[in-house]
Amino acid sequence: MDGLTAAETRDLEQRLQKHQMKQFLGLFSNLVDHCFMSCVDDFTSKALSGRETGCVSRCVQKHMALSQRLSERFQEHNAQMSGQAPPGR
Amino acid sequence: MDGLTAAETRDLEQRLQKHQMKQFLGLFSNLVDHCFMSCVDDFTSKALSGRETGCVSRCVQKHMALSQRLSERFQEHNAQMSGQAPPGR
Amino acid sequence: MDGLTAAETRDLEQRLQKHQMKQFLGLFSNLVDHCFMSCVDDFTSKALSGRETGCVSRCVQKHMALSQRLSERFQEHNAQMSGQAPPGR
Amino acid sequence: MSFLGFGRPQPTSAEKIAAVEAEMKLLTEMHNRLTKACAKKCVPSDYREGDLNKGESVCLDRCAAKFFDVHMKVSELLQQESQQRGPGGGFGFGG
Amino acid sequence: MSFLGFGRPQPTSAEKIAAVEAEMKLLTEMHNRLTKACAKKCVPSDYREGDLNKGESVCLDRCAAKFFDVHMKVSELLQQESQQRGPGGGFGFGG
Amino acid sequence: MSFLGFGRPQPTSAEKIAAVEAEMKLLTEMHNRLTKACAKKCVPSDYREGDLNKGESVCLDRCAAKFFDVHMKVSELLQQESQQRGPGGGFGFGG
Repeated sequence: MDGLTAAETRDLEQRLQKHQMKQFLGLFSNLVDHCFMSCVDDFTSKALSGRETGCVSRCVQKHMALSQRLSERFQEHNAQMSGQAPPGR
Repeated sequence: MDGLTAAETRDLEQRLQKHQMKQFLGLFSNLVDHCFMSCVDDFTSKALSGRETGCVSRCVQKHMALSQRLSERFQEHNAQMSGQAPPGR
Repeated sequence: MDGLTAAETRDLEQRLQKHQMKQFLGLFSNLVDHCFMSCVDDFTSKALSGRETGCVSRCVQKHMALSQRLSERFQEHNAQMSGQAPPGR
Repeated sequence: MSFLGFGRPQPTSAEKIAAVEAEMKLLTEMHNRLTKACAKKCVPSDYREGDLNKGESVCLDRCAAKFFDVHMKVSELLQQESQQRGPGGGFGFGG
Repeated sequence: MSFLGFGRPQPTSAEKIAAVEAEMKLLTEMHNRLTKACAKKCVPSDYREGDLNKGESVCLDRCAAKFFDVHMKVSELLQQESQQRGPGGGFGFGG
Repeated sequence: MSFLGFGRPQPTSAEKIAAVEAEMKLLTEMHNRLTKACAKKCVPSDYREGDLNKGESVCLDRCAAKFFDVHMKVSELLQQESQQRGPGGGFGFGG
């Protein structure tokens, strides 16, 4: 960014990094909760069944793909928006 | 408030303003999410249908009225509470 | 903790206390919301019915027991984990 | 901060500001939860009309009253419980 | 901060940093809400397959487009409403 | 901060405090999520009785064990995936 000193740029980078870390942890937690709620339903045993383990794997795999695809749409949308007037903020 | 210097009052006002901004953005996000989940169900097209658009309008309108009404009840409740001993805090 | 001055230790304690307060308020709010949504369904009157009041009491009681039990499992898990390599962080 | 240190009879300005801010946060948070709960209880999510009808309005008023009562009730129950079990027992995060 | 105080033509560095941070938070928050909403709308939660199939992919694209439209629409409606009612009326926390 | 700059062998006090605080937050957050998930899975919400019965207690224990396993499993899967795709690919907020 223009007009920031080296120290300010470092400060900004650290804040964004901290923000990304938090964001990643939040997505991780949401994924665990969602895949747990969707896949685990058998409480006759303490260990995950084969079916549950497989479901969790597919759940994670599908959410990675989904997240990737929606990120692309989101970026296209933002690129389009920044060419126009900012949307109602 | 009593006993605050001008600078402190300004600081307080800025904090409350920042808080209100955050609060407004949070309500806005919740409203978008709720009206989207309630009204949009047809993914055979990219554009909102007339039915969906109408539903979103009515959803927003109803939530404004609802929020207004509950704010009145909430304020009455708080006024009543501050006349008594504080409720179990 | 090792190597902290008295002032730093006090600072840490204050932060943890603030964190615990926030945590307690969050659990309290969740409990109110959950027991309200689970127990209150009759809007023909302004006052809680006997059935609703009883349900709220049992809801709170059960969640205290549940929270206690899961805390024990959680602590056992953490104790076990800290004996091993840290789990994928 | 208190120069002669006479037992700190007054909160400092910073403490007053923090208290006002905390109060504000508690109130808005409760207001948001009230709105969410009573919208779910009283307003169907098909949005066939944009105005609150009479039935919905009355339901919202009663819902608010009951929400405040449950708030109070849960608060009392937790206080009783914590007196019986003592600190560290029961509800909360067993650190 | 501006030494000669000529009407503050430029934001300070601290303000620029705060603005970038706030923008970043708004964007990630919206991204998370989009993902949550469209996963619910388009992907069944039984996870019988790990890949996105064609139908799900198309649904996600359309869902994203509609989510952005609803965002814009709600934003416009709130602006209209606030102009009609004036500040203090309607939506929001009535202090 | 380290005066002679010998490769910073020790974290500073501020870093230690931040680390303890972050650890505490992670743990309480996980505890809250565990409680929410297992309450939903094991305890019916009609509250006909206030005590945990035997079936519910056993269910909670097993639910906790499975929750920790899913946590670990998802963590492993994300690590594998990020090694395959490299940084920037896949999961997460694409800037």
